[in-house]
Formats: sequence, C-alpha cells, structure tokens
Amino acid sequence: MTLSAHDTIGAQAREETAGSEAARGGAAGSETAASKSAGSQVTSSELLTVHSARALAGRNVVFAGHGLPTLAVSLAQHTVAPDVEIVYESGVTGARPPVMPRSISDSILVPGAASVMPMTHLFNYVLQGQRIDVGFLGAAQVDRYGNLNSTLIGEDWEHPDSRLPGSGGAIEAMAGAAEIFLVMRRHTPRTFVESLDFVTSPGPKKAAEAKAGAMPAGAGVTHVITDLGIMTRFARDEELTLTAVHPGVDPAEVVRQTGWNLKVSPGIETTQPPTPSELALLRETLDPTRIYLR
Amino acid sequence: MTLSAHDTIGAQAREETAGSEAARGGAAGSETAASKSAGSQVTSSELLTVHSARALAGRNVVFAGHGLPTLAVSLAQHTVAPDVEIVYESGVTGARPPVMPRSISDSILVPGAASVMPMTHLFNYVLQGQRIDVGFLGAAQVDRYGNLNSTLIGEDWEHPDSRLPGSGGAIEAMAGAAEIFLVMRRHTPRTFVESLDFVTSPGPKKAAEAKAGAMPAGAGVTHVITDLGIMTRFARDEELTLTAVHPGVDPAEVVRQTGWNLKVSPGIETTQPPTPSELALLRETLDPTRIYLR
Amino acid sequence: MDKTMGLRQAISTYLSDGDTVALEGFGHIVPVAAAHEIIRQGFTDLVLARMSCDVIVDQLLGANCLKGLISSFIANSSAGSLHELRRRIEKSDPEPLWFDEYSHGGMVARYQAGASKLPFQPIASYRGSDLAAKNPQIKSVPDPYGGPDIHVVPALNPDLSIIHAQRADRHGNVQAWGMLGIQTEAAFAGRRLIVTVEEIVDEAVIRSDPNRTIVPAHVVDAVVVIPRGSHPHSVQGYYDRDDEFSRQWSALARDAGAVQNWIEAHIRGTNDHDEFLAALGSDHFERMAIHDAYSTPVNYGGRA
Amino acid sequence: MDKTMGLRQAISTYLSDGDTVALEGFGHIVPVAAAHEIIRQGFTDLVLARMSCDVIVDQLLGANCLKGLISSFIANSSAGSLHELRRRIEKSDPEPLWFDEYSHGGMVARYQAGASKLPFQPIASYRGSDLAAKNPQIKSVPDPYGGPDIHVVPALNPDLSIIHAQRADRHGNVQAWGMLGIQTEAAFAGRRLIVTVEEIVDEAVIRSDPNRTIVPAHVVDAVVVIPRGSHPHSVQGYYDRDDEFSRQWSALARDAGAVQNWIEAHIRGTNDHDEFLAALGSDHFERMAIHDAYSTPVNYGGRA
Repeated sequence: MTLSAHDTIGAQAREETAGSEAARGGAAGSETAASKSAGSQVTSSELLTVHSARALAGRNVVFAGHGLPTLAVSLAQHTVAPDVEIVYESGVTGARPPVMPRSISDSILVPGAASVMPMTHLFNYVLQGQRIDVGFLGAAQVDRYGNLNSTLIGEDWEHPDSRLPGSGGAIEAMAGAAEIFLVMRRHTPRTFVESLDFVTSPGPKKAAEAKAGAMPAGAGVTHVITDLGIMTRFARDEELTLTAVHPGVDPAEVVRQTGWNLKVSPGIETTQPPTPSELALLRETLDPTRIYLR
Repeated sequence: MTLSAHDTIGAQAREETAGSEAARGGAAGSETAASKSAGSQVTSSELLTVHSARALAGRNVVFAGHGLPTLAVSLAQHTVAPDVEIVYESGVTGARPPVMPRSISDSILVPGAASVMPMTHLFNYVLQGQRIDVGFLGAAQVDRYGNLNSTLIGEDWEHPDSRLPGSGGAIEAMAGAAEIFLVMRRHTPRTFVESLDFVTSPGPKKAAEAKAGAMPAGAGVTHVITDLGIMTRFARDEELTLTAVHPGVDPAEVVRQTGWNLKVSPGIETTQPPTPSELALLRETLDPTRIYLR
Repeated sequence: MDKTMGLRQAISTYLSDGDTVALEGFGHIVPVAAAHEIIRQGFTDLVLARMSCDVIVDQLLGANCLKGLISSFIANSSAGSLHELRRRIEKSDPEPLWFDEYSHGGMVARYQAGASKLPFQPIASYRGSDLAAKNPQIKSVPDPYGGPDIHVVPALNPDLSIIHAQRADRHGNVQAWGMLGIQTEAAFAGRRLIVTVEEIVDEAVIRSDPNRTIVPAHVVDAVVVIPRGSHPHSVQGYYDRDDEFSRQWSALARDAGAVQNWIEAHIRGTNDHDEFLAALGSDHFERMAIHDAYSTPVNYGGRA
Repeated sequence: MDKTMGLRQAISTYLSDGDTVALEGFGHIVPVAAAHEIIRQGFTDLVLARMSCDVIVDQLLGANCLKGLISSFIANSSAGSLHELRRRIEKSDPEPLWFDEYSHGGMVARYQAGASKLPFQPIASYRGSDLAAKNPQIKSVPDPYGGPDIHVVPALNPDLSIIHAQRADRHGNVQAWGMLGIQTEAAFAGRRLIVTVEEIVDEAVIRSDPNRTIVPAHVVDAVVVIPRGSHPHSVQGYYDRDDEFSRQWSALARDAGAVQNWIEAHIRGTNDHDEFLAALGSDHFERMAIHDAYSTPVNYGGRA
C-alpha cells in the first residue's frame, strides 16, 4: 500500500470538508490578525476554541465533532461548564480519550467512554429526540439567518463546481438541537453569503417558509464564532448581528468581509483575549502535542 | 409476603390466558380420549407436543412461547429439524436453558443463549421483518379461517363477560410469520366457533377484507393441533380442513365439537401415535421432571 | 453531576397526580419498589403505561392510584389472571378504568415514536384486527410510494418513565443485561426519568464496557439504589424470580378485600422497600439465589 | 448450521451484477476486504449504499463496479476529498453517477424501514432543506394526529448487505463492540447477508455474553473469517486505523491514472486479502498495534 504521493491535503481540502461528519470545526490554524495585533502568540485555533468554550456556560449536552469543538468542550469542562457532556455522531457519549481523537469515528473515543449507542439511538432518540443543548457545526457557506450549506458550490446542482461532503448529520443537528454554534475559521464574503448555493441545513425561519414537514425543535444558529469576531441571533426571524470583535479588529472590516449588509450591535464589544489559564489548560493539559493547536 | 391462599389457579385460569405472552400453548394436560382408547399412558401434552414437533420438519426459525411450543421445538431439534432456531418474544434466540423455562420472560433463557435482542429489534426486525418461518400461537377462540381471539369473551367489548390477556405479540406473529401453528388443548364448540367475539389476530382473508393497512406477510394459520386431531389450510381463502384424527377419535365427533360445519378431508388419516423414541426423548431428556408433561 | 437520590424523594420530586407514568420491564428488571413507593405516597389519577402487566398493576389499581391503563397484555404472565384489573374492566368494580389497548408491536412503536419525537410510527400488523377498530387512536396514512395505506400509532411520551437496571454510576449511565424489553425507548420517551438500580458502581466499571450502557447519563433525572427492587421479578445475575408469589397473587386477588389487606400490611404498613423486604423474612430469598456465570471479557484496547 | 465460507465463494454466491449492495461501518469495522473482492471479481452496475463514504467508494468507482451511490456523506472522513467520486459528480468523468442523497438521519431511517419491512419511515428534520427539494424520493404524509405533514423516506432493502465484525460463531451469531453504526439495521434490511469477521470463536464464547450479539444467526447467509478485513479502518480491540493511508489516498486520487494503477497493483494484482496484506510489508501493522483494555465481566447467573 505504498503511495508515492505524500499527504498534500492542505487548508483547501479541509475547508471543503468543513461541516463534514456533521459537525467539524476547523482544525488547522495560524496566527490571526487579531492575535498578531494583540501581540500575543495566540493562534486562530486557540482563539476560536476559547470563545467556543466560553459560550458553553450553562449548557449540559453538546453534540460536537473532533478537533476544535472537542477541545472547546474539554476546556469548558475545566472552566465554565464542569458537567457538560459531549455526544459524538458515532454514538459515543462521555468520551475521555487519552489523546485527541483524529475524527468522530476514531476508536480512541471508545475505551473509557460512558456509552456507545447504535446509530439508531443517536439519530432517533438523541438528535431527533431533542436531547442536545448545543450542536457545533461547520459549513462552507452561511447566510444572514444562519442557514448552512455543506453540499456544493455552484449553480448547477447536478454538476456543481465543487462537490462538498453533504449533510452527514448536520441537518439532524440543526433540526434537533436547542441551538447551534457555528465555527468558521475564515470570515470572508465567499463563506458569509447573501444567498446559499444550496440550503443543506435550514434554520427555523427558512423551515417555516416551507410547506411540509415537522418544524425544527430549536433556535438554529445562535452563535457564529470566526477569526474576526462573534455574531449572535436569538429569535426565529432575527438576523445574525455582530456583537463582538476580537481585539484589533475593526467592525467595518467584518462588515466588508460579509456578503450581506451585516448588522452591527450598537453595544458592540471587544472580546476578552484568552486568559493565561485558558491557554495553559489548552497547551499543557488538553492538547500538549498540539494536534489541533497548530 | 405470606399469602394465606394457596395456588388455586387451575385449568380455567390457564385457559383464559391461552395466547398469553403472545404464543403460549397449553401446559397442563391429562390423558386424552385418544390416548386412553389407544390404551397407552400418553398424555394430552405429550400428544400435542409430538405432533407439533413433527410439523416443524423443514422449518428453520420458530417463534414460540414456553411450555408445549418450547418442548416441541426441542423435540424437533432432536428429530425432524436439527437446525431449527427458537426465538422468544422476550428477544432471546438460540436459548439452551438447563431446565424448562417457566415463561417466555424467565431469566433462565438467557445464560448460554445465542442472542438477546431489545424488543425494538424483536418486533420491528424479526416479526414485522418477516424473519419467522413458524409462529406458535394459542387462542381462546378460532374460526374457520384461522382468525384468532385472545382478547375477550362476550358481546359488549367495553364490559366483556371475561376479559382475556389481549394480543401481546400475537397480532405481530400472525402478520409477520410465514405460517402459524395453533395449539388448542381442548377442541370444543366454545373454542372452535362460527364467529369470534373479537378478532384479535386476523388471518390474511380477514385482513384482505379490511380497507386499510399493510397485508400480512404470511399464510396465517396453516396447522391446528388439538386433542382430537389436526386441521390444515394453505391458501388465503381456504377453510380449515380436518386432515387427521388421533387414534380412536371419530371424525364425526370432531365435527360435533366444532362450532361450524367443519370440512373433513376425503383422504383423512389417523395420526401416528408418539413413538417410543419420541416419548423417551420428551420424558427422559427434555422434561425429566415433568414440568410440562403433567 | 451526582444524580443519586432516595426513592421517596425521587418519586415525590418527579411524579404528580394525574401524570402518565411508564413502568417498564418485561418480567425482568421491573421497577417494583418504585411502584410500591407510588402507593405509599398515595398518588391518584395516574395513567399507567406498561406493555406487559403483572402484580404491580393489580396493586396500583387496588390502591386507587390509577384512572387509566395503556397496555398490550393484561394477564399475570404465566401465573393466571390479574383479578383486580378484571373487576375494573368486566364490572367497573369499584369504578370504570380507561383502557387504551394495543398489541406489543403497537406499544413498541408508540414508545419508539415518543423517544424519537415523531408524531407517530407506522405499523404493518393491524389490518383486519378489531383492536384497530376499537381504538380510535390507531389510524392510517397513505403510502406515498404506492402501497396500500398503512396503520400508524401515536407517540407515547410519559410524563415520567421509571425503569430498573442492574447498575449505574452516580451520574446516571445505566447498564443492564439479560432481557432488556422496551426500557431504552421508555427512558428516552419520558419527559422525566427515574432509574432504580441494584447497585451504584464506580464509573470505572461502567466505562470499562461502554457498549453495555442502555441509557446515557444525560437522559436521567434521578438514580436510586434499591437492592431487590425488582422482586418478585428477576434481575439477571442478582436474583431469580419468585413465581410462587406471582401465582399466589392471582389466587389472592380474586378477593377484593384480600387485595386491600395485602396493600395495607405490605405497602402502607411499611416505611420503605427495606421494611417491605424485612417483613418477608430473612430466609425468603434463599430460593431466589442464583449461581454465577460470567461473560467472557472483550478487549476495548486503544491506541498503543 | 455451519455458514462459514471463503470470501471468494461468498461474494460470487450472493452478489450479482446490477445489485444494490450495502457496505456499512462508520469508520470502524468496515468490510474493506469484501469491497476489494467485489473489485477482483469484476462486478458491474452495482448501486452502493454506504452512509459515510471512504476510500473503498473511490476504489469501487475507479474499478468501474458502480453505476450508482446511495449516501449521506461523501468525503474521506477527516482526511479530505474522495476525488474519484468528485470527478464522477462534478464532471461526469469518466461517466455520470446516479447519486441518491440523504442525510445521515435519512439513511438511518431508510435502513430502519427496510429492516422493519415498512414502506417508509417518518423523519422530522427535512423541512426547508434543499435536500428534500432535490430528491423526489423524499416525500411527506399527513399527520392524522393533527400536526403538520411530516417527511418520510422510503425503505432501503439492499439485495446484499455486507458488514464486518470482531467475531462470530460458525452458525452466524455475530458480536461487535465499539462504534456500531447502522450495521444491525443494514443486516436485517438486506435480502442476503454476508458477515466478515476478524475471527470465528467457539459458540461458548458467544453464548457467555448473548447481549453482545448484534445480529442473530438466522439473518446471516455466510460467515467469512478475514483477519484485518477492515484495514485501513480500525477494529476495536484488534487493530488501530491507518490514517496515513487514508490521507495518502486523498492525495493519490487527485490523479485518475494513479487510482487505476493502485487498483491494478493492490487489488487486481493480488489473489486475495492475504496477498493484499502481505504486499504491505510485514512491519506495516506495527503502528496499528493496540494495548489491551478488557471489559469487566458481568454475571449472567441462572437458577441455582
């Protein structure tokens, strides 16, 4: 099984699989403009992980993919949400892997886990069964109402320019979880778009406009965490609003990097940088070999 | 938990629960007219067990209750159907209990069994999933097309004269199994009736007359084994036909003991009495303490 | 989060008069102690969901806890009739009972829809049955793929579900083996969930075999340790069933007065399950003893 | 009944050109060796059902075995894209692929309906999704209990299902642990079923832990022992995943010619899975070694 080619999958391929296995956040990262301007060595992955973890305060059951969401939940367990339980799409709950998992179906998640459910239970009873407080999702495109595309890029559905991984369990996470946290490593007009090429996972506003089907149980996307800042929305018909920017980021730049006329909160705040103790936990305890904190 | 009353449940209460736990055949027995006239010591339970076992030739997967059907399957494994597998309503397959189980939910069925399925798998995937070749059922009443009543006796459904156990899984066994063997310990006009007080488990002819619903997968009741003889039917619209009587039983007596004008096969036969080796297996190997062979 | 709690507190916290309560367990790991505590606390107007009835149904009826029953089998397993229940249905004695009847397959489908938060579940077995004719809640929908209409049964979402199991950790990760019935679905279908267990074990025991977990912690509201909590039903690997009691019950319950006397003496006359067990006598469980038969361990080995 | 059989015979006996074949396993216990044998035997016009795609989908496509795909996730797990698959969908290169697309929840529901011999299964998550708009097989039915119409997906009943597991006995009682995916439902949904396993064990091992059985013998047509039959995917307790290969595949498969060369060298150029493994080198599996971590045995004790 010798391959002459080496692993050449870079950021592009990873981007293409954002949203893959239903719930991946980005894994790779680099120093951000924000962290650079703050003069620290905080990477983009660290920044997104810390803000994702903080947003988990008060939540109990989280559906998440490997990588950044896993790290965020671990950090939350050590800080703002000590009892939070993580549920993986592969049916594993309460995993305590000795090393970071390489995917949501990594067998390393199983030894020492609290339960491994068959997929019928995970999809029917846990996701559709509305047992999830927060689902982490990624996507190739998001629009102003938090509808997500992880299926394709292009106008011809039958012959897209780029065929992406598809839903996986993203549709079920969006429909069943009380709220969705969207993690987008790169905030650009190509990812924050006026109109999705394909609505894979509709939020409740889009769902309400459809004619048939059960309404989603939850609020859809409530938090979008990017390399530039944080957007939130709470009510069904509400648009995403920029409520915080990372230190050194101009809100006007975020608006420019957004494909629609992004609302900016009049009380917009600057995010609190990762604290030394958060960074120490991430770097020394949770991911000491920096598998995800590249 | 001292009770002053002793176990006074006799044949009547047992009769009332025929069909109980979906698939019970009678357990208690006594010398039959047939066995008496044959001058042997063969009990009714032994007679019914032997003929049930013989009818299992060529079958692979049997859904059965404890008692007589369990014994019949065991006997068949030792004689005509060495590979036959028994499936219990409690989800147990391939049980090899060291002693006879006391009910289909007796924990003694579990140690050494091949599998224990959750009830969703048993009812959805095995019964509704059409994986059963033969289901054994009992009933309080049967009609000429093999429709069964195990719900109530009386005309007022809301206030019946006698309220029986109800379906249990009998409806699913009838609808999903390729064929049903009905074991009736007492062949009388009260149990073989012109018209059921309540159609609990309809055969395919009755089902076809209904307006909605999926059609049963199987043929319904194909064999009825009683203390007087054996009735069979094969096609959907066919009535039960008396095809064999036990030694010493007059076919006319069977007709008299039947609440409809029972068809008698022109080629009616006399059943072969239990052989010494069948009886030896039952008495010495399968039920040496005579729990069911009373 | 530590969810362990005493039985009295768990029942008083999570049950209210008028609730629909599911007590599931198919002749094995049945929450009997919890049913008795419901009687002790005098709850009324409950609707009981229980696929396969047994002595606790007669007892809850005798204690006047129930206004309704959702079930698919109403005899006392192989031990005979449940006479308190028959009096209610056949003679409305002492008063009528609302009885919502299905087959086992129908109950399985109802719990499954409830656990899945679906409005209904299709079922293929009801065509031509008077059960469907009698129960207006059994309906049908068209098959958009061209087949005949198919029956459906509505979701069952009890206000409270109670199950019994061999063991759990303090967080509520529940493990059971032997016959598992519909317990996982009943657990997920419940708006609230109490799990009674034979023992609380260290979470390392649970986590050494995560595939054995039938209900994960996040579904559980309270974990209650109640040894012999399923008696007279069996618990695989812990104790055998008490068939003698079940048979005696079917005889005793022919007399409505005897049912009342039994409830007064054994349930209302005892403070809790320990007292209930103590009154049975110290040698009562000798004939329910079991031998040991351990599973072959499997290797969950991870990255070297 | 002894159902053990060689892989070559099992595939040639139970598979035909044009069949719909399900190969399930969610990044763990995946029937890779069986997929390779399908390539060796040169089957064509198959429709592959596989919830979560991986390298074997690219390989079956490259070998021209498939005319269609039924799936809900078409990337190479976390390793990148499946470029053979993308060429087929994006550019119809070398020819179009019929792609019947669902979400994971939809695939679960389809297998469940298939296993249950129901025409369809309701699903609550499709309202407003373009997936439902794009796929005419996703339909809806009225809710007779008064709610909004609800989506349904049709039953999936593969002509042949193939799963991989840790162990089975010769009769076909199959045991697996770790992540179990949709294997039980795929097994019951299949009109025929082949199970490949790491090892055949004495039935006493299986019967010491009957709750561990995921598929009972009567559902199985053939049991095939194929050690390392899931490589490059993991088998809990037996060997780890080979992420390096999966990542290398996503790089290699950018070149259609490289895919052809790989198939010629590694699949068509080997007679069977043993030869395939031998060609990897004797030290290939050292980095897939695992440590041991055994489950705590449970007591199945019976009547004393």
